[in-house]
Amino acid sequence: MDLRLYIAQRVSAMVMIPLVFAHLGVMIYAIQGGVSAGEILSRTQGSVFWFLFYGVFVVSVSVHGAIGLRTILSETFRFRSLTLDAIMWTFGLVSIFMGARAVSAVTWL
Amino acid sequence: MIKTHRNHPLWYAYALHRISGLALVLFLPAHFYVLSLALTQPERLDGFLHWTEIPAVKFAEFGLVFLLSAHLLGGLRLLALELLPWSPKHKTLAALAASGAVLISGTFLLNAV
Amino acid sequence: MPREFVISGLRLFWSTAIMNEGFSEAPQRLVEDKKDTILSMTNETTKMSVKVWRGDKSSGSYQTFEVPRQENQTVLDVVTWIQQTQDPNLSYRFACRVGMCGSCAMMVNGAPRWTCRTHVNKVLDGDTLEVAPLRNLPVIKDLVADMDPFFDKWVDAGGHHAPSASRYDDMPKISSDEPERAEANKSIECINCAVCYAACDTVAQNPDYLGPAALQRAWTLLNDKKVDDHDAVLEKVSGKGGCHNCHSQGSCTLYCPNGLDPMRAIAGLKSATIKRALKRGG
Amino acid sequence: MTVKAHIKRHDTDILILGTGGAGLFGALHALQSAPMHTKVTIAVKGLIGKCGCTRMVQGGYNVALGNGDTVERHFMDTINGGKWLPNQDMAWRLCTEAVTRIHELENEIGCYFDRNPDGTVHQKAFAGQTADRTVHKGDLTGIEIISRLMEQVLARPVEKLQEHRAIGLIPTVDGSALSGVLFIDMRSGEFHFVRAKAVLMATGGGPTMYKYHTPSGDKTMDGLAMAMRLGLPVRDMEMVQFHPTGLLAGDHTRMTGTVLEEGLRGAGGHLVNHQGNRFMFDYSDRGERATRDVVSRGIYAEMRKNNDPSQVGMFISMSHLGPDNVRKKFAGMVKRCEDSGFDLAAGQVEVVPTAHYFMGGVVVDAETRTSLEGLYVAGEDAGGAHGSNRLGGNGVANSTVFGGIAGDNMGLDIRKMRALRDPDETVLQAELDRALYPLSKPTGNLHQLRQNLQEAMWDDVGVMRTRAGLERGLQRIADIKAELLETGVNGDNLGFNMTWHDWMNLSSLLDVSDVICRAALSRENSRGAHYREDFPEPGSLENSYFTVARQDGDTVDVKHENVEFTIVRPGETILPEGEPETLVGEHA
Ligand SMILES: Cc1cc2nc3c(=O)[nH]c(=O)nc-3n(C[C@H](O)[C@H](O)[C@H](O)COP(=O)(O)OP(=O)(O)OC[C@H]3O[C@@H](n4cnc5c(N)ncnc54)[C@H](O)[C@@H]3O)c2cc1C
Ligand code: HEM
Ligand code: SF4
Ligand code: F3S
Ligand code: FES
Repeated sequence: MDLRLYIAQRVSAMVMIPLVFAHLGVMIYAIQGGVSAGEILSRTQGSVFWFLFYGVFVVSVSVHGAIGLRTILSETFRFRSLTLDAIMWTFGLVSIFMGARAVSAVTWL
Repeated sequence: MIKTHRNHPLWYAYALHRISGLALVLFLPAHFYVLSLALTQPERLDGFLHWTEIPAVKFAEFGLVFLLSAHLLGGLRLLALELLPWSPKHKTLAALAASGAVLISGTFLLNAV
Repeated sequence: MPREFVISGLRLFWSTAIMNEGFSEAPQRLVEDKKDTILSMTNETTKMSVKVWRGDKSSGSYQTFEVPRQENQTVLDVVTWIQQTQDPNLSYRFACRVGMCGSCAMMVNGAPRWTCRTHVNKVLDGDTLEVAPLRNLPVIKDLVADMDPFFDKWVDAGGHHAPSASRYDDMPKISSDEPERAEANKSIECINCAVCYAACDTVAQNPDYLGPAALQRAWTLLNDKKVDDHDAVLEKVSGKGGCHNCHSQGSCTLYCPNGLDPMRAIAGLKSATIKRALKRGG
Repeated sequence: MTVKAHIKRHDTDILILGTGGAGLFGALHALQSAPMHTKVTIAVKGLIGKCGCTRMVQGGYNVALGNGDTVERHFMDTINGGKWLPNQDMAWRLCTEAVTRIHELENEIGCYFDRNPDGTVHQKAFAGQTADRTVHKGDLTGIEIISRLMEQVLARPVEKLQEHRAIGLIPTVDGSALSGVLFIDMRSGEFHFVRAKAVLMATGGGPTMYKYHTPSGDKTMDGLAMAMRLGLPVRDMEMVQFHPTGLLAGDHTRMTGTVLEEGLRGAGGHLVNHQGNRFMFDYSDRGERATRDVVSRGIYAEMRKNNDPSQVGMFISMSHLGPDNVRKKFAGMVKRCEDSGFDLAAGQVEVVPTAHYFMGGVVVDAETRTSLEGLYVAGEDAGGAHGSNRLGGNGVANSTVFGGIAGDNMGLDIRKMRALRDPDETVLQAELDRALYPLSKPTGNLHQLRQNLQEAMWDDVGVMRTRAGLERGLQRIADIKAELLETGVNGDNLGFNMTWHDWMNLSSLLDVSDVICRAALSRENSRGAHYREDFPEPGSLENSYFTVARQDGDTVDVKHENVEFTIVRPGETILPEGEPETLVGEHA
């Protein structure tokens, strides 16, 4: 890992700190209440706040997770560097794409 | 006596951080997939949410929450350790913040289960 | 059951958070505690069974020797006794015999140690001792490791002073108490024994990783007022094998026989590189 | 068993043996002064910078840096300390060049020496000095010096032959010049001949033939033994410096003999005998604070008085200074003792005089040149700079100063040396045969032989000497030599075969021990480190002489040469009139 990846991973981690706290809070609240799809959606749909919240979350977690995955594959599973970059990018992009779909599903009107 | 150089807290913290990170990464696509069902097939999402009432699934879910908070706290610890200037005062503050966070979220979690 | 799980998890994080606070001292304390209990152990057995790694680059296995216990006996003495009286073909390396040259490090019961100053009492497990060549380095023969990769990385990490003054200039006035100098002094007494290098799993997993000792040397240069080009120091440790690969495993600090704290030095490099990058960017 | 020995051959321009202060400075300076594209090769018995004694320097580095101290004062201390035997030109060169060298170490090599609060360099006084002169980095000065030098050398384009042991200096056929050096690549056991235009021998002496000794395990006088085989003159061979306080921890541990620092006595540590009584005031007004030679003799004499064989050494006791205080002030020493099971801070540690430094060495001039073209000698291998006694702090100054000078000169001299010189193949073969010899003999207990030598030297050629003892020592050495020639080594695997090297180590030590003994017999007075109980007087200073030994085949011839007082004569000084005798107040 070099400086660029390191910074990207740490910055995305820092961005996620409040997001994860909030996310955990929401989950605990939701689990205690026993949620249905309708309930989730009624809270989130059409909300610019939740759109931005989850949008930023998806981008950060994709960047962060992709770099993290790269590290683990390289160190623990000894992948070579070309494969590594390919997997990192693929994972990151797929994750952003899937995440975007999820966000739009949850927050779009 | 375990014959290894790894037998100390910092190494275990590292291992836990790595395992939790990996688990989260693997879980992420599944999580996104389930949520995007809301767009296409809301009834299947509902079905899924019912499914989560099953104890085994609930336990797995709990595991994820645990891993996420573990990873979060490990990450906080690392960020503090690496990036904060280390006058002893700062270090104490960082440690307090991290352990405060452990307490708060721990309480929440215990309530949740 | 989940509750217990959470509580033990919390304990773990509590303990590491505490380590955060005094992480330069805490691992040392761990070593000290261990020693106290072990030194008080009485010396009842008269023999111990010593498993010694025999082999070369390609293959090898452990061979067991019965070695008499002595009152003041270091692991180096054990190995020496075997070579002098049991098997003249046993190979190992040492020079100073007092912990100054860093030539004699080996894996002792699974952990890297300087052997000339490791008292047998401190590491004996029941009555067995297992001695192997230092980890993470190629083996030359038996207990002798090839230290070249360690020193190649020392050079790659930029680990030497680039002169900014000459022998005809005055010596710079730098008080030993200046904060930067004090910081450099904390890490400067490294004897390049590669114990930390052997302890680190990142070194094991990532062949490019420069490792704790080399990075720590870069940290001392960064804190050295005599060094003109601090950017160059940071540049050297920001590449593929640089400081950003360290995962703060802390084994380096725990095992450094001189009580140095490479983990802390590397953390210092990480934050310094970020600060520099931010300055550049902004 | 016959071993078919093949010799790998290769060439270089400048070849350096050893990586202590002398060898590493030799390499750096050679690179600076030699023409572009000169090939510099450095060969060493261990790993670069990780063997030898420069690393083990604790106290520090003597250099006059003002504040009343002058090069002249440093020079006078060196001459007085050496009891008028030093080669004055060398001593002068040492004192003047040390000033440049310490600046080079700080500014170019990157060392940092301890400072005063105002940022100026901190200096302290070792025993025998008349000014606060010793520059240091805590009590690990050697680690700072050698680590910084090592990394400079590693970063440069130098050919590195690590774990290559020099076993023979090979001259040309006519014997007028050096052709190259024969090595054993210790890792593989192969022979390796390297031709060079200029060779620096910096293998660092090291009197490890004594039962108690401080130098590192790789030092076994190989350099001097090789030089003597070539018939080069060696001087002051009787001059072995003992450090008074070596750790005594038993025969079975390599820790025995290692040094407990001088500062302990300086700070007020007591030496006590097994009855718990202080004894040093019986031997000197200055008690424990007397100079090394005096304290060593005091301890030795006290040891002799004690007939209890289970109780060998004397004790150093620090606890009256307050254990916590001691723990703080001498943290490194306390920890080292603790590692080997002793409590220095609160208890007592058994000590014994231990062979520390070898003043004798190859005869060179102040430019490090020898009588053989192409061979340069610097550091502890070279004789002359210290005369009969080395001041604490002058050792590392000596090796770094003259190593650098050798490098400068080799770089310049090779411009005149157009071609490499061919070796005398018969000498090459003879050296090879010497090394292979033990492989053809039945194996035996080498370790015991080494112990026998160490006992013999300690008993008969040690701290105090007599004619009868020296003659007995000579006989014991000859007997051990004969036994060694009947003791072989298993040569099935020559790769990293330490026992084979132990044989060669012992062989070098025996050759040099023999000459030490002969030189000691020939000096019938007591000067500096050499003390003859049968001739306790120092002899006339005006007619000071030094011993020069020359080996010719199996015979050794020891002659006396008069010291040339080229700078100052006994009874005179070069300090300006009215200068105080000493600038050092008696330390509390
Ligand atoms: C414990 C201790 C403390 C000391 N403290 C001080 C002090 O405070 N102040 C001071 O001024 N002096 C001190 N000295 C003395 C000082 O260390 C030495 O005089 C000086 O360092 C010698 O330097 P050198 O380069 O000549 O030899 P060394 O540094 O000993 O280097 C010799 C080198 O030659 C190599 N070598 C040996 N044989 C061969 C061979 N056959 N082939 C190839 N290579 C070989 C060795 O492996 C080593 O690399 C101390 C010495 C000791 C032992
Ligand atoms: C606030 C939340 C988070 C913080 C503070 C955080 C922090 C960190 C930090 C500091 C690292 C670097 C560890 C190292 O180099 O040793 C890291 C690694 C990693 N993170 Fe996170 N992270 C967070 C959330 C996540 C999430 C949600 C995921 C899941 C996708 C994730 C996956 C990973 C992975 C896979 C690694 C690599 C692990 C390793 O190198 O051992 N992280 N995290
Ligand atoms: S940091 Fe410590 S363990 Fe690592 S090489 Fe230096 S002295 Fe050895
Ligand atoms: S053990 Fe290795 S991972 Fe970092 S903290 Fe030390 S270098
Ligand atoms: S032999 Fe030098 S550190 Fe152990």
